[in-house]
Amino acid sequence: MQELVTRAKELLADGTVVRVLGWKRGDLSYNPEPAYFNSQEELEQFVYDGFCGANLSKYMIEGSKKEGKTLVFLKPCDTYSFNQLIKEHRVDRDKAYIIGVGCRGKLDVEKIKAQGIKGIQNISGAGIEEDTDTLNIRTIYGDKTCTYGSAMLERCHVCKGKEHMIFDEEIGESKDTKDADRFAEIEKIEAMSPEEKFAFFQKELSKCIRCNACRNVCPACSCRKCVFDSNQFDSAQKANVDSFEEKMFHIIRAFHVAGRCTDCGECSRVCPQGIPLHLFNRKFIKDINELYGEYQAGADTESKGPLTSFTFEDAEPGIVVERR
Amino acid sequence: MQRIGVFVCHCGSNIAATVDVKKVVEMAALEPGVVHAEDYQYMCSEAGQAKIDAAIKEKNLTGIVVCSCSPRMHETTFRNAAKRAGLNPYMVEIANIREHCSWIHKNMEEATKKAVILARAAIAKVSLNTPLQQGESRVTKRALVIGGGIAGIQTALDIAEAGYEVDIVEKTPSIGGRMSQLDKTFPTLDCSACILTPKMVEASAHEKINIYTYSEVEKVSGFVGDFTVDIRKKARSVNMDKCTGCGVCQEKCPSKKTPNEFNRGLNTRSAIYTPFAQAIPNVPVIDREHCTKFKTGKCGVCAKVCQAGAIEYDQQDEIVTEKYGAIVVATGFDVIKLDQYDEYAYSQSPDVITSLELERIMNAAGPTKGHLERISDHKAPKNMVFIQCVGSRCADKRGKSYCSKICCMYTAKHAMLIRDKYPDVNVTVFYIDVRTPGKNFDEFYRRAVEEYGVNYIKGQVGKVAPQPNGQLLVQGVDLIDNKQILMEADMVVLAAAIEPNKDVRKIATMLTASIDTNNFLTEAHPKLRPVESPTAGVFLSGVCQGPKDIPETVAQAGAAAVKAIGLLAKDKLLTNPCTAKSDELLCNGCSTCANVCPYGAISYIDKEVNDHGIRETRHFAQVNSALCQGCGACTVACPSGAMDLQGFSNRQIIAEVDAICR
Amino acid sequence: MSIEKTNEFRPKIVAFCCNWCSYAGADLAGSSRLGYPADVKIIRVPCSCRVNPMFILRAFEKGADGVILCGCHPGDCHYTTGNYYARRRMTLLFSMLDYLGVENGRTRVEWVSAAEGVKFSTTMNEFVEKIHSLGKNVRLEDLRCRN
Amino acid sequence: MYKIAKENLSALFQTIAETKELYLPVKISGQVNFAAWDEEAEVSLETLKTVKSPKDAFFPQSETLYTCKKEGKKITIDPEALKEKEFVVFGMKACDVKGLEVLDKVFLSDPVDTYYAARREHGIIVAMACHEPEESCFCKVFGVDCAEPAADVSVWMVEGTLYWKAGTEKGEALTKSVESLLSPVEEEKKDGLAAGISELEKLELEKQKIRGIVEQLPYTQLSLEGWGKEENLDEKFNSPKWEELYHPCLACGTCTFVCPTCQCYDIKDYDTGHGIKRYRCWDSCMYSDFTMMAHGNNRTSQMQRFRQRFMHKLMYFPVNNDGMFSCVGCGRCVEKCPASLNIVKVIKAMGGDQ
Repeated sequence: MQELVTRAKELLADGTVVRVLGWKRGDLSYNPEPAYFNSQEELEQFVYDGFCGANLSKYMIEGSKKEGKTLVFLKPCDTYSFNQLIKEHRVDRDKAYIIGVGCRGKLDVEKIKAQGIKGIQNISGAGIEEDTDTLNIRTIYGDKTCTYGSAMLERCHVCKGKEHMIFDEEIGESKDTKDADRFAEIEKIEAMSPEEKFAFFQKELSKCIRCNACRNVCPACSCRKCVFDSNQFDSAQKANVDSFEEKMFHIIRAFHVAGRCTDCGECSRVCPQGIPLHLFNRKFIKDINELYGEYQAGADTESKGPLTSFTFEDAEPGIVVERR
Repeated sequence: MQRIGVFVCHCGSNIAATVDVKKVVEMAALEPGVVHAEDYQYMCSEAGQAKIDAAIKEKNLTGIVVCSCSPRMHETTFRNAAKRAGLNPYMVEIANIREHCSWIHKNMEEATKKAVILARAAIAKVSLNTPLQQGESRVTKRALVIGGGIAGIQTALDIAEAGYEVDIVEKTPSIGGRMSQLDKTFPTLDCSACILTPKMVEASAHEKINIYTYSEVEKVSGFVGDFTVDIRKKARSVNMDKCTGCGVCQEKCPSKKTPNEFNRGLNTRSAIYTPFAQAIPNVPVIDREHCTKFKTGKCGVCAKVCQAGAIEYDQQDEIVTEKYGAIVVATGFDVIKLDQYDEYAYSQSPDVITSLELERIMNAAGPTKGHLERISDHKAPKNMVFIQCVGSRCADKRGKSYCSKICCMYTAKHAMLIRDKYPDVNVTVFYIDVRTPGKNFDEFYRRAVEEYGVNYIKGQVGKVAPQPNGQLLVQGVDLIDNKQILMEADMVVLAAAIEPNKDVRKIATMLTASIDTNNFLTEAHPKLRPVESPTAGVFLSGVCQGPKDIPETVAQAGAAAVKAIGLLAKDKLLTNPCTAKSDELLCNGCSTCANVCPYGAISYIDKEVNDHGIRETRHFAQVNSALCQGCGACTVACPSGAMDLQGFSNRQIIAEVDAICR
Repeated sequence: MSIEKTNEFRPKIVAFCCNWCSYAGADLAGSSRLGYPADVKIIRVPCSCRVNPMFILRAFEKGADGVILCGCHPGDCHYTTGNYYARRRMTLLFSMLDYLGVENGRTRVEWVSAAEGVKFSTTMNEFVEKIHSLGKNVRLEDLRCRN
Repeated sequence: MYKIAKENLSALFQTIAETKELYLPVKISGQVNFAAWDEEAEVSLETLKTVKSPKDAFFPQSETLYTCKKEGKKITIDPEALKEKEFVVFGMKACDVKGLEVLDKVFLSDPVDTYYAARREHGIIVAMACHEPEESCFCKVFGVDCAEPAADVSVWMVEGTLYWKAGTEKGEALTKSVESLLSPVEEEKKDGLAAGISELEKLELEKQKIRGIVEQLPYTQLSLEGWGKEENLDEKFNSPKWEELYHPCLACGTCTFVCPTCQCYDIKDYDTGHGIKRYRCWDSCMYSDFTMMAHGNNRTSQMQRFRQRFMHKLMYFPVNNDGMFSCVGCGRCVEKCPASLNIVKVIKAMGGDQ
């Protein structure tokens, strides 16, 4: 981590960049926040550890509007989002100096708490350089431990890989954290009966409070004004009055990012109600891969997206029934 | 709030017999915004339109709904009526309560209920309509005719005669088309070449006509009045300006094994060739696929013998880009492939031929110099059998469901000509029906039967079996006498179905012209606009639209020319205002819409905007309304709804959905 | 032949038809007097690619029991490519609805040319039959719209 | 004071639910929120904090106000009936109860919000002590004692026994209705207890233990110095710190929707096809269309919206309500903010370095 700070200071000092976009130490051991650093002194607050899950790509939409270049730290999975934003002219490549940072999986404090660990005072073992598989947690109710893997975000278990898709320089090593099949959950649901599927999603979506965190954190959701906030479709709704609305919201949101979603997993990470929102996006990704050929949004900045292209031989919509 | 008038048409009894028109009026009057509702016998009549006019003026209507027939029928009528009354024509919506309601439902109560809902949907939509203004676009005073057969030639001549430039693009080395392959024509039996050749000469000599032979349309962009077309001039390998048409090269060409397309493969031609003697232009083409020089690099005889030095082996394909105001499609037809018809032994026996092949055999310039003889052994036939409807009126997938229209007549012609020239040949025709509507057609057919003794048998042939002795055993059935027929024939002639030229699908796609399941181009209206394609500025000439004989083709060619002339005569065109429009405050410039636009109508600009007090320079989409055709692909690609389609806006469609579902 | 059902359930069915092919096909069905149940109501759109998934969900929200989209046959789009985009969009949308446990069969895409009046009528009859077999849409409706 | 064994709680819930609606923390798809009880409900009283606060029971996320029906050109209006049936909210925490006091200030002061008032009137709160406070809690800063929740009924769970103490008339009545399931706690009886202390003493020890834990919590010493005083209003409002603080904010509504005191709502119409349903639903000052008016919006940047939320909680509200902050230190926003921003970070940043 110190290497990142040193390098950031250098780049600030030599005028390559005028500010740094990174993560700032939180007031608890697990709550760092995305932050801009404008000076070498401010960088003393910089942190990069297992809890820096936030994808900084979307912040670069605003960052691109600022005067001068911004140094931004991107994890391998974040770089896909950045590429996709370049493709959609939402960020300015020339305004960004990208340091691709290493990653050994990001942590989810909810997963630690779900193991019955309460009153956390300190967590050690979450540092990026620490080569340990155990998190030692000091709590008001005694010392606890859990494995690093058991506290990892869902997305890290299906990690896309250690490569940065775009960067000016790379610092730090990444670890292979993939230990699950990305589509296993989807397949499980696909195999359910319609009644089971409906019940499953009804239950999950009943928790939705329409806080829009999933949308607002999503790098693909970069509309100036979301359809659900405007009167373009007469669809503006602020809260769930009827269960239909969450369905409408989540189906359309997933549809709007279909072919553009890089599967960065931010939506699931931020949902205050723990709704596995990736199940929507990944369903589209799976369908796209199966029907129109493997496609990874954000792997490049040029290719045509699956919903803005076609082939003459594409499957008919009836395939949905036929392949069941 | 809009002030909406609703006008419900009885359409005589077409609507009123199944829809309670008064009830529709009564229910429509309860809808929000409706300040006037009435019914009338024929809304499209002058009196009906006068009612609309009066109501608009008296009640200050801001929008009207006409509950009547399909908008495809009378939307323009009612828009014009509204316009005359001072209402923007795009403040009119049609509820289709005839084709979509009264004509398909029998129960009055149900039909009335549905008509009310359809009216409601139209009212809900019109409440959100906004006045739209048509734009103007220019007209390039030049026409393109695709296909150089009789249809294309006639169209081009007529357009040129009216004083407009015309380009003909013909795929083969010469204009002339199918008609040039015919020997005689029915019902007058005059020689095809004798009547066609002067037309070809006239076209080639006309100062307003420019002919691109051995060329194909490569790309079409633009829209009515302003098409841009790329034409690929395939490398001819012969300099058109230098060649004198002496023909020595063809004589000396050592490679003479290529099947002669013009003679339907019944004989062969040289690798450098003109398809037929009267070809225009009379300049040969090197068929590079079969030319020894191109295949092996050795030879070069033609270049050596050419006095004019016209042979140019290094010629390349050339792309010519030209602008046109109107495009006429005259791509013609071909006969279907018969490889699916093994029962007629077409591929087993050379003596089973198609009528078009017989046409070449009968022609003095054909493979047999006009002598009627078997291809297998050059013997004169004694017994000939003609089989009708091979692949036409066919129920299964091998053939075509339609009647090819010309076969009955040309078969009568063939039979008559053979009996006339070779009275000792017995001619039998197997037919399903003999169809002879047309001036002097039935008389012609009766002469074949009565004067020339052609043996017509109503019935189908089940099998043609080549015999070891070279004869063809024909097994058929006589439906009138209800008996099996077994006869030997020396030659069997199949009246194969005709189908649109294979390339028409590609061309239709380029032109965005619609095409039916049989690959015939669709006309804008089957009765009232038979020579126009639904795509504005594209006209249809000849068999590409449906089976036709020569006089019909020529008539339609003239009609298509008139339509094209009518278009070219205008200086400006009014454009469809139902185009996409981007909301500059909502658009985030992501370019997804531009990626799906088939017309390249979307571009991006950087401009300062004032978004509720926030002033900033933004990158957003702009639609060129002259290029936009209003498909709406962009509106769905746009997640925020910044891109919307005027006349079919998101909120309008949603209002219709709501009205239907409530 | 229109289907005469004796039971009470009359489905609400929205049919989006493209102006150039399917709407004309529906007109042809009409002028050929090829009937289909009155439950089907047609909305005219310029092209199948104009149909936003939101329209379809909106229809279900407001109580539709089935939604069908008809457009030109692939390759015959008046706008050249519109139906190809529509095909991908609808395939993904329908797949998602299936995934969420909405009975598949409530949504359908059919390509109907201007000449296919028979096909239009047959398709609508089949579709209405299918919706009858599925019954009322309860999984996607907004309960507030019930009355 | 009464008690009931933990294993008999479902019988208690069953009995309450026979006559009243009963809301309590229920786990659905892994998350615990207040929900109506039924026999299948996975009740989770151990959960310290439900994701959403229980304020929905009194101020639902959305509620219909009235319905207009249209027939022809005739319109009828049916107001939504006010709450008439008693209901019990079981397992609220001291901070949640305090949150209701904040809402009362808003909805019960003139003009009274009848929908809210009816719910308050018919709602019976059974509040539970927080036996294991967590690091995100800072209720003590706002004067809340989570060991001694004051409500219609207060309950404690000690070693498998739920202790029950009615605090109001409503609480007494509820107690009466379930008396058959409860057994009285005899004050001096020490028999059978290992430590030789009475159950009441034991309860006191438990409370002391809780208070001891609270003292160790990282946020307990948070200083509110300078907040809630009108004289500092301009200084706080104009502080340059806001510009630095707001950056990570995603402009989502998580903090406002999990908050027990956020009370802003929007009123909207829903077109049912036969008329409209006018409903109100929670709104969030974090949203760009919050308080949108015809001319536009009076807060145009996210910084302004962000500032609004905290200025409201820590300045405008206490200035207008005798010093009562509209934050109760429940810490839900601390746990749930997707960008790890929260009111504590704001208080710290704006209050100097205490």
